[in-house]
Amino acid sequence: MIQVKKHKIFKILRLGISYIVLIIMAIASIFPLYYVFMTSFSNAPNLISLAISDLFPKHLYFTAYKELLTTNLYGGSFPLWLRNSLILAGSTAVISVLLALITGYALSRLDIPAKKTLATFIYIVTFFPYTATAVPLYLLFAKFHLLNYIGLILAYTPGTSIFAAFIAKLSIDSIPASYEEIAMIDGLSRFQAFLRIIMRLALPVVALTAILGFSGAYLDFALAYSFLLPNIRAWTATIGLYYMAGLINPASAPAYNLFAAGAVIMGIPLMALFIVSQKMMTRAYSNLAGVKQ
Amino acid sequence: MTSYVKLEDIWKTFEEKKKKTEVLKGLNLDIEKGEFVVVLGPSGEGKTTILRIISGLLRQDKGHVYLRGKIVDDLPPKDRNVAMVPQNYALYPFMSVYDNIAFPLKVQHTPKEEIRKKVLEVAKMLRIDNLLDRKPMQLSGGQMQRVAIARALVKGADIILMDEPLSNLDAQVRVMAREELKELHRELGTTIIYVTHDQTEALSLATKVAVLHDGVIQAYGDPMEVYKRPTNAWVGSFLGNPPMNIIKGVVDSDSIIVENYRLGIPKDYKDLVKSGEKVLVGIRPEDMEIDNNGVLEGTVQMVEDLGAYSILHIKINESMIRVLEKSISRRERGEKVRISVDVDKMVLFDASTEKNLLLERGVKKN
Amino acid sequence: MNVLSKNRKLKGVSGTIIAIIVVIIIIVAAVGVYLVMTSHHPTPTVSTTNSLISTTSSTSTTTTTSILNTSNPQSLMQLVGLTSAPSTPVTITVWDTYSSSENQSFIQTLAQFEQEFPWIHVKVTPGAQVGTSQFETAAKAGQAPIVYRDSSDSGGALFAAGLVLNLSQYLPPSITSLYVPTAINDWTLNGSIYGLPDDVNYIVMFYNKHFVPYAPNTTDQLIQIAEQVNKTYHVWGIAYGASDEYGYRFAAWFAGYGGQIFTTQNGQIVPDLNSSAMVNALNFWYNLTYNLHINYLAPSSGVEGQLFIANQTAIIFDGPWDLNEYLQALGPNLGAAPLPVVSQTGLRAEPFIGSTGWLIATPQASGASPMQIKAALIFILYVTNYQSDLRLWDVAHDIPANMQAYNAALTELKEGKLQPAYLNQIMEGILEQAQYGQKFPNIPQMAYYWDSFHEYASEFFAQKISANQAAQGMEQAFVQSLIQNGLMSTILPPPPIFLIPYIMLLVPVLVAPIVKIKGKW
Amino acid sequence: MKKDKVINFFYILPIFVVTLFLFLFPLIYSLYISFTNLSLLHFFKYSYVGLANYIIIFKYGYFLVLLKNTLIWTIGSLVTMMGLGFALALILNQSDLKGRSIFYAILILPWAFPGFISLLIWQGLWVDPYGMMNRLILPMLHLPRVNSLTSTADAWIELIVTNDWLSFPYFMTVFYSALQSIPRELYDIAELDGANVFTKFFTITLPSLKKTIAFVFITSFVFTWNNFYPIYVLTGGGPGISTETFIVYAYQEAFSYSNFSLAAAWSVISTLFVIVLGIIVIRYTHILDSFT
Repeated sequence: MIQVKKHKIFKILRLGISYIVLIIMAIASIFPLYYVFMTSFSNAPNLISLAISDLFPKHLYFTAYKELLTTNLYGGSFPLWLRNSLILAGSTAVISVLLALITGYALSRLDIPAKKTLATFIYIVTFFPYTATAVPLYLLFAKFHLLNYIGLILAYTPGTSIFAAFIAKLSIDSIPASYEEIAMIDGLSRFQAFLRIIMRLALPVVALTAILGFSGAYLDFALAYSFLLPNIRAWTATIGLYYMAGLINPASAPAYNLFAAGAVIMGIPLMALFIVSQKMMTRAYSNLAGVKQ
Repeated sequence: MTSYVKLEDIWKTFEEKKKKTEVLKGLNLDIEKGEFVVVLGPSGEGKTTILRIISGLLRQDKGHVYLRGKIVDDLPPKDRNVAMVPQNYALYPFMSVYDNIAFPLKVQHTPKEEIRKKVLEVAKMLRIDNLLDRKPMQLSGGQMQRVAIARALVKGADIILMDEPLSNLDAQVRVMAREELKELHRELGTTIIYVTHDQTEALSLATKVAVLHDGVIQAYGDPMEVYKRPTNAWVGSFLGNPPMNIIKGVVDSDSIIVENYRLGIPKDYKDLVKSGEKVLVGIRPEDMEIDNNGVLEGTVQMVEDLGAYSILHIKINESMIRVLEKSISRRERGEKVRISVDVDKMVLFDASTEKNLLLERGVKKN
Repeated sequence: MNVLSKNRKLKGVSGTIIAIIVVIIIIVAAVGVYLVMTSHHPTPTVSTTNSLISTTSSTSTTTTTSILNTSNPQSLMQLVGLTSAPSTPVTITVWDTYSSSENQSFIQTLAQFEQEFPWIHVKVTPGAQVGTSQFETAAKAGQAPIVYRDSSDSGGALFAAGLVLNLSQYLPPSITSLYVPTAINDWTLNGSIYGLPDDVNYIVMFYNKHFVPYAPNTTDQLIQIAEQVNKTYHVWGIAYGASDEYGYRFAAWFAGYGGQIFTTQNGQIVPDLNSSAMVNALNFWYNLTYNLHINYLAPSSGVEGQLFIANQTAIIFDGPWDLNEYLQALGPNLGAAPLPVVSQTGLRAEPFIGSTGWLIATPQASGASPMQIKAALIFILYVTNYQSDLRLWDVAHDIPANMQAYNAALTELKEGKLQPAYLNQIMEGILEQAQYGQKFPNIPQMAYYWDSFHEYASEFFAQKISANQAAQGMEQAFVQSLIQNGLMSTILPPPPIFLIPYIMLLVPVLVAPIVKIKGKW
Repeated sequence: MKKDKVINFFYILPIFVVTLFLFLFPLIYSLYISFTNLSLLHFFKYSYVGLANYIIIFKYGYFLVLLKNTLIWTIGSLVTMMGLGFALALILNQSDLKGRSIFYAILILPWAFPGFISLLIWQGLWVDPYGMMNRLILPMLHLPRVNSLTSTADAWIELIVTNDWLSFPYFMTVFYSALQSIPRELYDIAELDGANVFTKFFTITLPSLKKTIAFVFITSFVFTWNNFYPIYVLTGGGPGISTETFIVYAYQEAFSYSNFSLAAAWSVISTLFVIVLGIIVIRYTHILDSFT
């Protein structure tokens, strides 16, 4: 009898601690973001995080959201920039997925001379920091007149897709080759079989790469600013937000409530994407453990 | 009859981390239209490789592949118009049974209602028309196997390759599936190239059996023919369960001395052997009987009772032989018995080349 | 099994070595390609894009005659050597670094300009950033804007680097008379003008009249008032984050104690931070913060502003660019006055009198044609003329750099024309500070002052080093940066000697992987 | 036979071309200009100066201080981030845990929300004494106040805690799904043999995740080593340069001093370290062997 009791206590203890930890971490996750919301609903431009009284505001103002969504600057407006951002991030996600999956497929299925050296080389080259790639990239793209969306997509994809290519390789390893072989016999070329069958079966990796690619392009400011500055209609949401909130030219006090409101609006599609692909994505990582011992 | 599927002098080596393994060493195979050819051989000897070379998934190092009389070496799999049933069936988990079967037709952009008609027809034939909207995960092994076959047939390809499709079915389902396959072949008359390591499947299904070993086809022909007159000792011992006994013997004028017992020379070999010549004698367990005035004498080492028959392991001087007994055997270990041999069913092989003397020296019987 | 793994390990080793060799070969090959590719200079490419939308025009005020009339199109064209408008229209690209409030005035100025000069087509890029590498990288790629608005100090660095046009070669020397002396002086380097100012900016002392009865004139009064505020209202007397500082505001106190940032030693400009003035200034603020507890060491100027708005502090030091925010929060309680006199030395605390203005990129940086340069000259003369500068003052309260506009603004204040009424007194306090200021150094060496000051000041205010060590460290860091960037000549010690200890450090790091393979890790 | 090899190469070609242009070219360009004097003063006409920049780094630069800081920053935040993520993954992986998906949706927020605003909020939270951390949370936990202006240790605490908040969901997701793919039967059998929670952890969970942990460790190690944004925003290098890392220093050198060649030299040296450390870990865990 004692044995069962001991086991029961241990179970309650374990679950108890688990719930406490989860609740603490949940509060810790929400706490700062609560401030972002409060700042976005205030009419004063300062960043609420100092006064306790602001924690429970008496009155919510929509001035920030209204100003953000209505003002029109030289033909550029936040909704337009947000649309640009979604297009840019979407196409970056698509191209990152294609690049990652094709590379992953090649690493997993095809026998390519010096494949190990190639994989090591591709992996190690990504160790190079942004500070050193920013200027050369700008000069290279300026020389080829690529200071536009195409250039930006090209600049965003490699980082994500090389990392994702390795995960894709593991995931495709666990898919039996006969799936695509049957498709090839039924009348598809190897590439078509890859597109219609392998991409479908490796959906978890596709979801993961899509998120990494999308959020990378969606939230970037530095590279987008240096590429797209001259054409205000082509700006992305982050550039527009930094400009409207006065963070680009600290010549005047920044309007943090505008900045917070912009972040909230930009957060919505990003959260949606995360929730939609979160289930698929978790299965993607499971293949990581499938790495041959 | 012109050959419908021809493999001519096929060589194939696989290179695994700098280790070269030669799988096919100049293999030749000539299959007529409508035949049900079973490629039989121990696992890992390149059976699946042959199928992949015929289908174009794999390219042979040397040699040529002819389909329907035309050379197809450079044709990709999709243009060879063959169908395949892989060992693990490879049904797409994200498609319903209907879509799985319809996939080959969809890929060739056949009009919708024609797809529907063909899929229903094949499904009815394989009695899976009630499973069409299920997902592959919800099917049993047997059902999955039939869906895989349906997918192979729907395209109407007249050459079907099958890679041990029955291997992961349990015993009873396998027997039924075998009968269905045989029935299907008779009905459709397509050329089927079936690969397995299971002898019973080979003997029961095949119109022609090709025994593959050491990278080459050792024997090719009617199953019973190959069973009775194995081309060499290896084929003889490989085909048949329990396997054929192979014992050393010396020809002495009109008889053969085996374990210093005297056996008669089978009439087919009467004028093919010279006195004093060393030979290998092949006797099938079912061609011997326990009977008190049998020629050979030995002690019983072990008895295997398998219901329909039992196998006796008998030691005669140095060599061990297996003898088949029809009913449940009443013998015990250590008992001395005498064995009679149906001498004319024996097969003699050349001691050094191990080739069947009949085929090597005798007139070729077809 | 181990045979397999041993051989795999060996193979593994050869794999990485091959990887490294392959990488090196590729690098060598690519460097060769790169050298070929960039052997010829980057060919400048002129980008022509569609016009900016034009907005409503506004009334133009009457013009007073002066030696140079930069308000009338005809005289402007003559100034740049054009008799009549050229037949074909000319496009100029302009990077506008105005904030959103300043832009309201700029839009009107632009509309009027396009009316008066139909043949000049202005492509404006709003949202450009002041004083950053964006302009430089664009110049490197030959795609810099023809006209750019920058601060005088970073403009100086660009001019020294040869990216900015020397206006003295294009405009008569009498041009300086158009502008407030300190402003145009900011935009002059070794006698040549490289930009035309459109405003003057510096910090002043803002105070909350609710807590502070009168603006303290000396530092002793400042301390006395701050202590008083502390005791009675229990709020911070002063909020000044000296440790977060990069030296922009601290320079005023440094000057107050008689310090100067640069001096010349045998013909070479050298830093002069390591002086008693720096030590005293540092200790002054240390005393107010740690001993008297009347100054709150704010982590950023933003926090200072927030505390000032929330009536948590009485006095802060900030520029007129945050005026609107403080007006909205404090209203009539807001007061502004020049920085006090340092009681110890009797000298006034003199903030940097900086200026932002318009400059023109050299053809090599922007690919501009001579005609485009002429159009650009007209443009920058126009946007810094009397009407434009006065409009900037009226709309965004930027302190005018144009002499006429500055005087007009002063008269407006005298007559109390600004609404609401208390704004006039605040503006007067702000403008008064213009007389007590030091020139914002615009020599290229200035760029290396900020981090050198910040590193040692932040360590001093973190109570890690003494004021003397801080002053010494600052100057030494400053000198080092100048040497590193070739702005101060000194002989470098021969390379091999001191490199050895570091190479010794690097060797084990590089050898480790090979050692690992031999023995079991 | 040869034709197939060529077609296969086409599959790997896109990633190869992309890497060549977007990583190798900048690497070579930086390597090249680290041997020149390209800066604002020598802008259009710059010349070869040999090892001058590297001499400056070792002679004048704060090489050792920055190396120490970078190691503290990388290992400090990596260990805590992965530890936190791993612990949460283990908790969420308990079969008898209820409300798992709600907790998961909340805990993933910091990763799923735009990061640039979170850093500004955290900057406000850490203000001493007014920010919420020093006014509300730390006193509640009876912990000393944190003031990154006066003490380097405090600055590191501030940086690492904020970085943990930003990144723990990523690691939680990685390990959570890695745990899910360990076959249940392993645990059932262990339970039959009477293994308690700890033996199950050390004999089953840890060994089967060894490769995942190694792969994630290397990738995140490099990411954190090169991640200058939190330091740049929160402490700007901390009191003096006590929390400045290689990449923060290189960023300031390039973008506020416009001394591109010196910045390139710093980046090259920093990358050299990362590559060496990376290869050591790859060698030790044979992680890339299973990749090819």
